[in-house]
Amino acid sequence: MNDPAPLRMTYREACKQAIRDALIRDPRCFVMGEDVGRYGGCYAVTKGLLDEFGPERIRDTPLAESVIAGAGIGAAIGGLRPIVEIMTCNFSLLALDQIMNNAATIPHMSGGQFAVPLVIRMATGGGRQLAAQHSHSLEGWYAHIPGLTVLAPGTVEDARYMLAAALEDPNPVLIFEHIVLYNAEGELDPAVAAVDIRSARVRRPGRDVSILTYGNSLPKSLAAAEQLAGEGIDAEVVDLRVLRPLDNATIFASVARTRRCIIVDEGWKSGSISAEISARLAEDLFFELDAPIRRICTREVPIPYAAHMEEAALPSTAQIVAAARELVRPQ
Amino acid sequence: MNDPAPLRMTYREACKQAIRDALIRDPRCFVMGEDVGRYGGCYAVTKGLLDEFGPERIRDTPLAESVIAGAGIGAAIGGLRPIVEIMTCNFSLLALDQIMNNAATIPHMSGGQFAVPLVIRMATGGGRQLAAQHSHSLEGWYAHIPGLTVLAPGTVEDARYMLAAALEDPNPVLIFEHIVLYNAEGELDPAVAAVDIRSARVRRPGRDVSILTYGNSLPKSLAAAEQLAGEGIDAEVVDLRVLRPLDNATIFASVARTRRCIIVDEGWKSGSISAEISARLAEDLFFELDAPIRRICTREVPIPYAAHMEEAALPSTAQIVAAARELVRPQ
Amino acid sequence: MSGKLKLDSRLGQHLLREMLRIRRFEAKCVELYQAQKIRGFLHLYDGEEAIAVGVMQALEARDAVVATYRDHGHAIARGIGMGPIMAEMFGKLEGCSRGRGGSMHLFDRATRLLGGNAIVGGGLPLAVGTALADSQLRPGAVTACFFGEGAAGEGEFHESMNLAALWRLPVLFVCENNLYAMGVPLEIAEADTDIFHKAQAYRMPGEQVDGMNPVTVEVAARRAVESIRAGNGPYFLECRTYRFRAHSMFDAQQYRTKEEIGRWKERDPVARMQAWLLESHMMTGEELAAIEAAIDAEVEAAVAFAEAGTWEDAAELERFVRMDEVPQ
Amino acid sequence: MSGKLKLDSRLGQHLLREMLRIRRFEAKCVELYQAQKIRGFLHLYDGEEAIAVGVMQALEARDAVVATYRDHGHAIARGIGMGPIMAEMFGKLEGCSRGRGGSMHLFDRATRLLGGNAIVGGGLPLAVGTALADSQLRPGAVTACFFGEGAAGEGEFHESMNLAALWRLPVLFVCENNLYAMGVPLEIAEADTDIFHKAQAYRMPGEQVDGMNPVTVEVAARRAVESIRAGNGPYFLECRTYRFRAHSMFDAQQYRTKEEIGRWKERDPVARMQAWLLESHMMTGEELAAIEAAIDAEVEAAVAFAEAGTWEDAAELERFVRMDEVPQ
Ligand SMILES: Cc1ncc(C[n+]2csc(CCOP(=O)(O)OP(=O)(O)O)c2C)c(N)n1
Ligand SMILES: Cc1ncc(C[n+]2csc(CCOP(=O)(O)OP(=O)(O)O)c2C)c(N)n1
Ligand SMILES: [Mg+2]
Ligand SMILES: [Mg+2]
Repeated sequence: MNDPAPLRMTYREACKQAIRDALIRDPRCFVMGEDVGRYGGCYAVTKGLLDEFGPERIRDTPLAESVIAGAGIGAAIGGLRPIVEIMTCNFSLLALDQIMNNAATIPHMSGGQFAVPLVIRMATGGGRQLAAQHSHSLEGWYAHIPGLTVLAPGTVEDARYMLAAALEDPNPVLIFEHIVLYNAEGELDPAVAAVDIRSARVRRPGRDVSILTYGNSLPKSLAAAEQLAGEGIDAEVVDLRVLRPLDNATIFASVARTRRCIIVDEGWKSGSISAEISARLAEDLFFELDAPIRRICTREVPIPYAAHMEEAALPSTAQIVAAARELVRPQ
Repeated sequence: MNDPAPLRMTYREACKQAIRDALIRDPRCFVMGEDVGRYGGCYAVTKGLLDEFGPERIRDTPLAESVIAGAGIGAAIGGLRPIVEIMTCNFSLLALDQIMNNAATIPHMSGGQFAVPLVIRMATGGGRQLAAQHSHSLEGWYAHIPGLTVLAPGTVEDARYMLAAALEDPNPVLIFEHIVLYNAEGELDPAVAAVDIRSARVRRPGRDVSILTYGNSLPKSLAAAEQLAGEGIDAEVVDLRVLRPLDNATIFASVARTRRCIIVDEGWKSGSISAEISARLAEDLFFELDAPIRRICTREVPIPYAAHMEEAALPSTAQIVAAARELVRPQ
Repeated sequence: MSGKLKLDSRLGQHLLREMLRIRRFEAKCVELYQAQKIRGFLHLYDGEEAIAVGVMQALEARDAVVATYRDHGHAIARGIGMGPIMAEMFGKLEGCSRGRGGSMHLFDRATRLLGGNAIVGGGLPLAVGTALADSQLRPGAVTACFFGEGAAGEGEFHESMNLAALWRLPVLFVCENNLYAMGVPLEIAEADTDIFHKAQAYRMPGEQVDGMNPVTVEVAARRAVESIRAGNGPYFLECRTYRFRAHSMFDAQQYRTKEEIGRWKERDPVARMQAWLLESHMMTGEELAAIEAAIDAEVEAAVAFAEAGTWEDAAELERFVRMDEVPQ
Repeated sequence: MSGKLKLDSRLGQHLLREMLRIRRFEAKCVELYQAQKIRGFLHLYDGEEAIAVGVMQALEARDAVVATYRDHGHAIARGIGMGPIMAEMFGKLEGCSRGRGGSMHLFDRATRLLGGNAIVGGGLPLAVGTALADSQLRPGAVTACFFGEGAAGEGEFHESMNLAALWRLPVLFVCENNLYAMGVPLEIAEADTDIFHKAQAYRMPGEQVDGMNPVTVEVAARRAVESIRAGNGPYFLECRTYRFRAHSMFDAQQYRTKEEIGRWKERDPVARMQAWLLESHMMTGEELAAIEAAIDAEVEAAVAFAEAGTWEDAAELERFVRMDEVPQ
């Protein structure tokens, strides 16, 4: 076909289309979670799917995160391909026993007899004034757990195509969708019909400093790069995309080229995914670095409700710009 | 008194004495958990305390980690000083919602109206062939959570005195006792009757390389240092003790002096507390470092049952020695 | 005064006034949400006022209250000023949680309101704990724990019920059964839709009452509290009710019909109480007008208080993440 | 054949043989534990054999089994060879879990043994999930989920019961109520000590049976499985039983009396079945001797198999932490 016009859609719509595709393509696929059906999903991602696919494949569950995750694990072991939705990662703490002690453990502990081809989607992040119990960013924290694949779509394209790749993965996959991105619009290249879930991606090439990031910090980082360009600082923005396993090759290649690195991450700073990346660089790229590694993370507090306080807690474009200046033009 | 002979006891006995002291000193103190009473604790730490203090103060609970932790939080808010025992950190995943969303959050979210002076003790670590669901080391992972104090006693002295300090802390404190250390014996200096829970401690001073560690990796590191001394490498061993908040001052001072650093940690490597420490050094001590930072952590797998496989998964003295040689005498 | 209750004009007007205070306060909140003065989630208690008002009637100052994210009614009925509550929703420093909690997290040490908890079921273990502390430090004090029927699906609900029953702790469990958990109707969420039956599974006394009538609720709550204070352990109240509006602010409500909503609105606790008081001559039109005027003034004053409030200094962001001492 | 069961000498001897296989196998395990061939935790099924044996009688190859850390009996009764089980406890590559799981984590894909799960209550959600998959992919297949009465305290138990009941999933919940959770007697752990009552809270059929009699268990299990296969949803069996030994290997057992243990030992399912078969002439002394000899040989062969087994190459440590494909 002679290339059609690029398709514009929201991140939310992309998530929904991805689910629709999966349900159409694979009869073993079904969606299970709280309010995925009648309500259409707490962030309206699954709206309309109940009417289209019926209650056997769009399953509203009771409020019971542990059995929702656990039943997903059992169903995956039993031969289905569950797409489990835990409304937000804040509630996923109630399912952590199942995720760590069963999903991530059974394949190895059983000597490879059983795989857990399960996908769990959760909303993540702050920025909507939902306060401390609804604003966690736990994706980096989950990336600590061996056996899991952890994805953080930061673009409409990844929101649209990561799910299919996740369903191909024989391992349990967690997909963290950022609540602020749901309304973001983006273009889909009609020439692209799939994405991998192995690699990080350079979203903006640059020479002076590498900004490693993901999720809702990606747009902030790209905005910072634009601003820096005006000041003659050429920043490279790398979208991590896959938080476990991390794509060392792409990360190292970028930092080896720019010799300077800023990591931007919406998790709490101590023990963040940024810490892990920084540690890997300090281990393996030590002699290539010209400057200290900077981490820009969420302040180490429960996210407050008040707008100005929440803003003060989350990573900002201004912080990224300031850090880049400091690294590239040290006084 | 003219200094009496040092007192020898096991880490287990020290934990018990600490609890006895607390119960005697403060009527608001009580112990709550699974099998803390009749059974005497799954690792025999509370043996005999039920007879001595009675069922009101040594409370056997049903198997229900979430309400055990949550009731501890409520009791602390209500004015008591609970010492909650979650048998092992492996089961604490079932209590994570209460720990993160309530204990760590309520003081800040309520604008400082309510504190949660709660202590939660848990056993942690591998080395006893208990397999994947009983061998996690999650203390470093918990150290990610703002609002918590996270302690990892690695000596009999800390096992004996950290609890009292923890009970003085107005914040929720998690104490991780290593299952392999329970039988370890050590001497108590009669001149010491208390320890702080703010600082890391240099357990062995040295000039050539800093080994930062805690818990059951401390004896391994000290053994490595002894061996290295025989080879003319003078290693400094720093016992982190407190995983949150980390004592940057002591850590930085040591590494600034030796200019070389190995971090030994029984957590899974990616996203470990070692990563956080390495990141802090890469941020703030970048120009003082003469060599890449090395992390020796647990291999990223569910811990297997077979002895040789478990041994292969956990940090070893040999690995520490090898890393030190490589850093101090690079080829 | 187990069960018996003298429903005179004083009590009648008081119950109406308290419910109306919540109703008018929340009506104003909707305006202010549209004006973007209030942000985040906003869960209205519209239609359920009789429960908080009725239960609080049975509580004393020494008692504690644990609520959910749908907590305006509980905070107001518990006696926290509308000013600090509204200021909280504005995110102002003068708010009852310093502007850090917002609508879902109203806290007040003075009245022992231990917060709106936004984790479904997350407040129950907490309530068991405060009751445990009270049983030793404040004999006779009760912790009233409010939650929706959706919480009955969570494991934390069952762990809490069992422990409270085993240890005979002074907890009043109040299930606000409004038949829906967001868009999930009770029938598809619970194998047994009579939530109070679950109390039996723990040998806990429990009953189901009309949550649309503050008098019925008060009578049941007094009976329950009396039993708890007498040392008989926890008590379970299932209050059948209905929320008149969306779950939070945005919600197409495709999961229920206009007819169903209409049927329930005929049982509006505020309208019915008001009509009944007028018809039975326990309240004159003048008295009603006076009550409404006073409430409108109170709401306006609350808004003015919130507007006049200040913003917490962002430099204080990390304050209280670690406490320096335990507040006494 | 609902309820009715022809207890002839064939069946009687079979039940005895199966229980005896478990009993003798575990007796050997104790020796080997003392010899440090087996390490870690070792939870014996001694005294509870009638349950696994009785329930497995009602299961078919297509069915799935979820067990706990106390899983030797289930693995043996399910038909996994003693060799791979013993090799697993030795930590050998030839073990049924490659030596990675040990005593607590016996897995076997061929017989759909989905593992001993060492998180109390952790296996129940899993069983709900396999039942959900089976209801679509293997109509008529049942998942038998075994757990101790201690699991009833965990929230996961309740979430699983409710979902299985709501969705009418083919799960046979088998509660092995041996009256103690480690050192915690049932009375101080559950407000209602009749665990099968909890099934009622989810409108799930449930009954309490003598877990010391394999025939009673088999009859009840067949009735339950028949009901489940007929599409009536989950079924709950509470089997009253007793563990004759320590919780794991080390345990002073101060939480119970010698007398109590003695009283229960009089109901030893193995001894009673054996005596009854002999007395009722359904088994001769020669037959018994033959059975015992065969079992002893089987156990010895298993030990030899385990001894002859190899150690997994430590270079394989990370193998299967991420799977390359889904085993078919
Ligand atoms: C553990 C958890 N799961 C899911 C949510 C999202 N959520 C918020 S309110 C709600 C519905 C709760 O219904 P119910 O308990 O009946 O209370 P109601 O809103 O009807 O008053 C849900 C699912 C949550 N906050 N916490
Ligand atoms: C979630 C969790 N909590 C605690 C433990 C520790 N533990 C192992 S077995 C056990 C007792 C379980 O009792 P029960 O369920 O009755 O089974 P039984 O051992 O009597 O067969 C406990 C508390 C655990 N493994 N998992
Ligand atoms: Mg509801
Ligand atoms: Mg038991």
